Amino acid sequence: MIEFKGSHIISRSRQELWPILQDPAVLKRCIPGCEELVLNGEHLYDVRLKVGFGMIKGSFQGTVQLTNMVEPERYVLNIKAEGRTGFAHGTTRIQLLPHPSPAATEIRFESHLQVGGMIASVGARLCQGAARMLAEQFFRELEKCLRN
Amino acid sequence: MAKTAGKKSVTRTGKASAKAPRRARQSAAKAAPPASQRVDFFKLVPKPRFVGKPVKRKEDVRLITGAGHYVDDLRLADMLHVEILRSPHAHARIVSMEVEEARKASGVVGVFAYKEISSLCGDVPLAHPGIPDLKVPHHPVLADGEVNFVGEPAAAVVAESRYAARDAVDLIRVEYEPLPAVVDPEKALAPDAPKVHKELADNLSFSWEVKGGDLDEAFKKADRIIQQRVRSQRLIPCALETRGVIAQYLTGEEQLTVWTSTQIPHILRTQLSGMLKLPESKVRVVAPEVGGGFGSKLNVYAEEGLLSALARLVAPRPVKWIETRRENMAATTHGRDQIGELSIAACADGTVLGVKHDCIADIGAYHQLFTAIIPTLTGLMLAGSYRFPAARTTLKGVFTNKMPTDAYRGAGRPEATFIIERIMDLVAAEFNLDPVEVRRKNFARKFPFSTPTGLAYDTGDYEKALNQALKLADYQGRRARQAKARDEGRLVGIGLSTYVEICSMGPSKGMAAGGWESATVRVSPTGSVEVLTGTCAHGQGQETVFAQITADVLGIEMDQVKVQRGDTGNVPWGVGTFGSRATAVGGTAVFEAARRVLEKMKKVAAAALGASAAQAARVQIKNGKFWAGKKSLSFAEVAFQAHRGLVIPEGETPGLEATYFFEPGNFTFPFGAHICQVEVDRDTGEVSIQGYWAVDDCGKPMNPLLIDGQVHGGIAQGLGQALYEEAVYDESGQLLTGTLMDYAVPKATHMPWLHCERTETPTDVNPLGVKGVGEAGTIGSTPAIVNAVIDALRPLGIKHLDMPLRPEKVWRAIKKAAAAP
Amino acid sequence: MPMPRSTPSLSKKLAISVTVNGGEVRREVEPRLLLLHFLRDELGLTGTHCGCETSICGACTVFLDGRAVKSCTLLAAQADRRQITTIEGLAAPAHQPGSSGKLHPVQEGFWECHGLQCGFCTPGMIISAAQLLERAPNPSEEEIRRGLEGNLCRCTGYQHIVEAVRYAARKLGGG
Amino acid sequence: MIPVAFDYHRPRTLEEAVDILRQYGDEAKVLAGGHSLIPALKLRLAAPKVVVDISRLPGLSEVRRSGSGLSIGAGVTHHQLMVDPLIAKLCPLIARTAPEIGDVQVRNLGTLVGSICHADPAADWPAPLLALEAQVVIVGPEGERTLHINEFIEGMLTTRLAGHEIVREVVIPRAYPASCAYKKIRQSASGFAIAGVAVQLEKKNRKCSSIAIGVTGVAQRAFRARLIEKSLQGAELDEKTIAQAARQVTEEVNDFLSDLHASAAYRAALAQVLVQRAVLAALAA
Repeated sequence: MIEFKGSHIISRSRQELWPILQDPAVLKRCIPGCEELVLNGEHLYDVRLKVGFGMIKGSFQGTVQLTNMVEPERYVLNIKAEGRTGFAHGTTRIQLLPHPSPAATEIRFESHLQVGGMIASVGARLCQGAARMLAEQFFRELEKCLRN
Repeated sequence: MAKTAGKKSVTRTGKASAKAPRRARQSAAKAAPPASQRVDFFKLVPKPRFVGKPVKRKEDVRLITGAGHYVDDLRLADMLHVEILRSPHAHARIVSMEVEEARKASGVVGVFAYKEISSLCGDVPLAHPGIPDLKVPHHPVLADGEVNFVGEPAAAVVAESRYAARDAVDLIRVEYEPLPAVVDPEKALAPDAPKVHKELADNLSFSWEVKGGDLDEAFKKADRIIQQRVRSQRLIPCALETRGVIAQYLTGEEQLTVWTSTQIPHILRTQLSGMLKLPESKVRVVAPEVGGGFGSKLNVYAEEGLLSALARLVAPRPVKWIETRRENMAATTHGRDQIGELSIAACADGTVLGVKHDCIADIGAYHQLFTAIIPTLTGLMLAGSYRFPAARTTLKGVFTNKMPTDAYRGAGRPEATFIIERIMDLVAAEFNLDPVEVRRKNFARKFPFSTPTGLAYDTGDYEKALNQALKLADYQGRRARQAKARDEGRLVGIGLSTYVEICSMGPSKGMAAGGWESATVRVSPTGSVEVLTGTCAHGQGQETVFAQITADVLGIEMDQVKVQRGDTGNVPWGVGTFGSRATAVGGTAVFEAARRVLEKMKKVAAAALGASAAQAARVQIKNGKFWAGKKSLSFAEVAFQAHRGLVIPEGETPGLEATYFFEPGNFTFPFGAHICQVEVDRDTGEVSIQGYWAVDDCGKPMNPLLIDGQVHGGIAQGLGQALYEEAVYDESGQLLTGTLMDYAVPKATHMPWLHCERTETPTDVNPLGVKGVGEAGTIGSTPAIVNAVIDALRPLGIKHLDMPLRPEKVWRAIKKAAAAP
Repeated sequence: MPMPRSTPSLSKKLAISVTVNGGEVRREVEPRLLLLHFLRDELGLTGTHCGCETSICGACTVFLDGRAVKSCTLLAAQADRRQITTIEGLAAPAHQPGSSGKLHPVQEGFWECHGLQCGFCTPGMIISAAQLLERAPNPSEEEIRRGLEGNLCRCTGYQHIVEAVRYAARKLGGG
Repeated sequence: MIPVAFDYHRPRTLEEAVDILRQYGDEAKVLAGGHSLIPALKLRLAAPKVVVDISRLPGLSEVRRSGSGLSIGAGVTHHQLMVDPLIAKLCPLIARTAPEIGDVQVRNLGTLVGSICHADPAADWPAPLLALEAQVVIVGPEGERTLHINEFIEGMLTTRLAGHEIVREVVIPRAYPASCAYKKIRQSASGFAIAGVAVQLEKKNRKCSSIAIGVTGVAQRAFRARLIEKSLQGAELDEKTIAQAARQVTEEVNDFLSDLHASAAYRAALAQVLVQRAVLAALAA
């Protein structure tokens, strides 16, 4: 089980950010290794990912679903991904908090990911770090997206 | 002679019934002849040339040159290869499985799931432990719609090569619906816990109890009641050779042959016949060279049934499966995993009046062969080498979504010894006594000794072994130096354990399977000697020991003796190698069979030499010849005459062969004293072992070199449990120690130099006077090491830590103690 | 949920030539073939064992150009035009044709000192011990233990192995 | 235990190797000693289409003088570094770190460059290489570039090396004296560093004139313990001063690793202890 949390300041108001975080095009760009992301139901996306750290690479297929949505405050990301090397299932609670500067939002997230298969049995020691790096990558890309 | 537990009241009950389980029942031995009518080995061979000597092993030349053949080294013509798809989930429903793509892949012969196999192969069996109301779930060889632990087999690919089979496994698409998993056995007992098996009411597989003596009285009279929770963590046996199976079914001959890495070929044959619904006569099991077992190959595995079934489907082509290390760690039985809540009634002088032990055994997702039996042994051995007037164990066997537990070196007794030896140190600490004195105070001294749990210890001299160990270790001097080191602020600790174990399994009435062992000794017309044994050595060196015994009895060289084992096609019958039984039970069978061959050879020699009746009664073997009066015949000549058939003595038949089934009258109870000194690094929590001394008593030594080897290896495994090893599952049931990168099997650098000696207290349970030594080191070492670490930490007020004593755990304890007011 | 596909084995075979135990062998192999499997399955040299998947246990240790290496962590292709010595080539038992019947001093030490039980780790352990003695002819106990750190033995507790190496050291030193 | 199929190339020159990499990009992986790549291949955690074996490229398996320092080629094994006289003379910290890596068989084949390219956070080499200000020389289709080891390793399992590039050598820019040490706590199963600290220092008149401390195993990537170095710079290195300085290790990074072998708090404590021990050992060396 990987548990981690963090927060990130994004230079957009909550109202602006809310739809962006559900835009498939934005998500596809920001989710690390995302090769395909298709809306397939209410707040439900089918995804195909290729996640890699150096030579260690895995292809995953799965779904991302947004639930418990309270605009523009919070929602829950439900993640399911499976691949030959294992799977990751879990939830990430996301909170959009107003920031002192009006054109900014603090995104707080708290993830609980259950990792299984090969990646759990041989890579447990690296999973926590990997998850954290993926989250950082996501926000880095998001900022890039917003700048353009 | 074995005795009953005497007049003391002993009861062992299942949850609802007062009927005692079969394995625990033990009464006066009727099977073995009284010692007075028996021929003991050392009476027959007063000056053995081989027995008792550090003879080099017969097995070794092939093994040191790489010429031995383990299962993976066998290649049969047209052989196919099997790879198994296993569950990545601890608990899940199989929603769908698509195998078409895998089936079409290059080199693939077939892909098989439960529905293709179920009509050919039944459930994985268990030896019935005689526990009433035991709940046994459906345990198919391939998952039937649901998986219950990470690593459970779900489908099998058969292909032309192992590489092709492995590639095809990746093409099978399984949709799982994850179900809630339960990993902690205590949480599994909660009423709202997820159920491992939906068809069962809850996760409790069984309850069991053993008690004796007056506990109420003991706890009333005690000066103090000490309470402690003690855990024996889950371990992975990690034999260096993983499991492997080759199966071939010849349709014309209607013959299934299974080559497998097992400790119990004959039991496996019986069980496979049941699983496959084949007459036993059509099943042959062969254990080639076996690369270690430690109890993990004392089982009947899903893969053995599966491969047999696959062999029938692709007959006559043989199929081969070799377990990977990851599979081995996830899906070969684990060991230990018990939690014990202890209450100890103790007097201020160190006398222990009674012990209550409430035990939860995490048995994993299914029953394997002896899953339920192992923790009952912990209850039976709870008295250790002490005369506690009263003792009680209650046991709950609990299902969790993990690999089943079963026998692992020591099997139930290391857990018991760990508990008892921790108790001794807890009592010593409580009353500020020397742990040596507490042990002396409580030792059983009169033998045969009846324990409150109903066992009868054959012989023993616990104080003698302890005294010798104290001397060997310079205990007094060591304590003095420890005091000095403590004054300097160093965390130096000395720990000991004085154990007794139950060995040479055993009388049949005390066993879930037979407790006897068979041997055949036969001499060919040219005088070469074959010994066929039902035991199945996997490193113990029985080829050597049995050749020593046979050569001494028959007055020949060891080179003339070939010991065969592991093939149900040529060994008449057998039980197997486990529970430190091979020499004590199997060796005795060899001795008895050899003795019978010798008697016949003497008669043939007398007849061939035309000896008088008086001479015939006194035929002797000297320098490899049979002497009747002044005339002699060589061993080979006598063998030839027995087969030639011209001078067969009256009342005898031609041929030279004897088969003997030896049924021991009791278990044996080897014992010993282990002492360990450690130093703990205050800053890092690392434990370094500064010295290790062991005195073990396994009765009459057959081969001291091999005994040392067994003790050393046992200590290494016990040290592994004390300091390094633990199978770690996360809360969702993923095995995190899934490779040897994360599960620490002790390395050469982890081991201290071991100073080992022996005392010799023979047993009269068998004519060799042998007690067994395979598990002694494991049983004695774990508590000695843990006691030493706790002793090192005593100045900080630390009284107990659970194993393994990995550096961080010790460091945290030190930090916490330092922070305490 | 459908799983991603893996690519079938389409790679080109390689022609390799390896000197194994003094004799040259030529084979066409898949590039992914591990040296361990090459020795065992292609050449039938089953004395080299496989004990783990993660380059820890050392049961598969062989000499590659005189260096002890784990043959499970090498491709057969990497051994092309190199020299391999397996346990079978260290010394052969007397009954094998063409053999001098002499054991290597390390093998002798393992036999004399009961340095093995189940024997599974033994071939790899012997190769590592031989390497150790080549580099340190008179090793201390600690040097022996460190030299064997890449080889797991679950049976012996290592003590008799340490003694076996000392025996061989004496023997090789002309003792 | 069985890799996914791939093609194998053994180029004869570095240029040829780079050319193959340019062709296949991310689908290709470089193999030198193979001790990072092959374990990943066997578990199918890595499945490149092409493996490029550079282990026999001429000149790569040597330790050479380079200016006042030395160069370690991509094919140089850990064992070579243990026994090479040039290393012992010019860079004893490398010689002292090498025996701490893996086991004999791993050291016989595994390479320093392979290790840093894999960038495992539990690897030993980054600690001494950081302390020695090592430079990583990279060749690619556009030519050659050099990165400081600190820039080269980006994070867990990731480096600045592009898919079409190869590390040719690691350069230690100057010679270092014998006042150095590498101390580590081994994970008991794998032998990897739960924590590892390398120290290289120089003394003048009993005072520390320069000190470099590399720490590995405890964070996502190895780091230089700059705060501690600053405290010790110019100080008299007695036990108390060192102990006091070592405490700052918790301020050096904020992402101490946590896994089943060691929690973040324990790793932080070990780093502190090892800094003290390594500095003392370096002083005594």
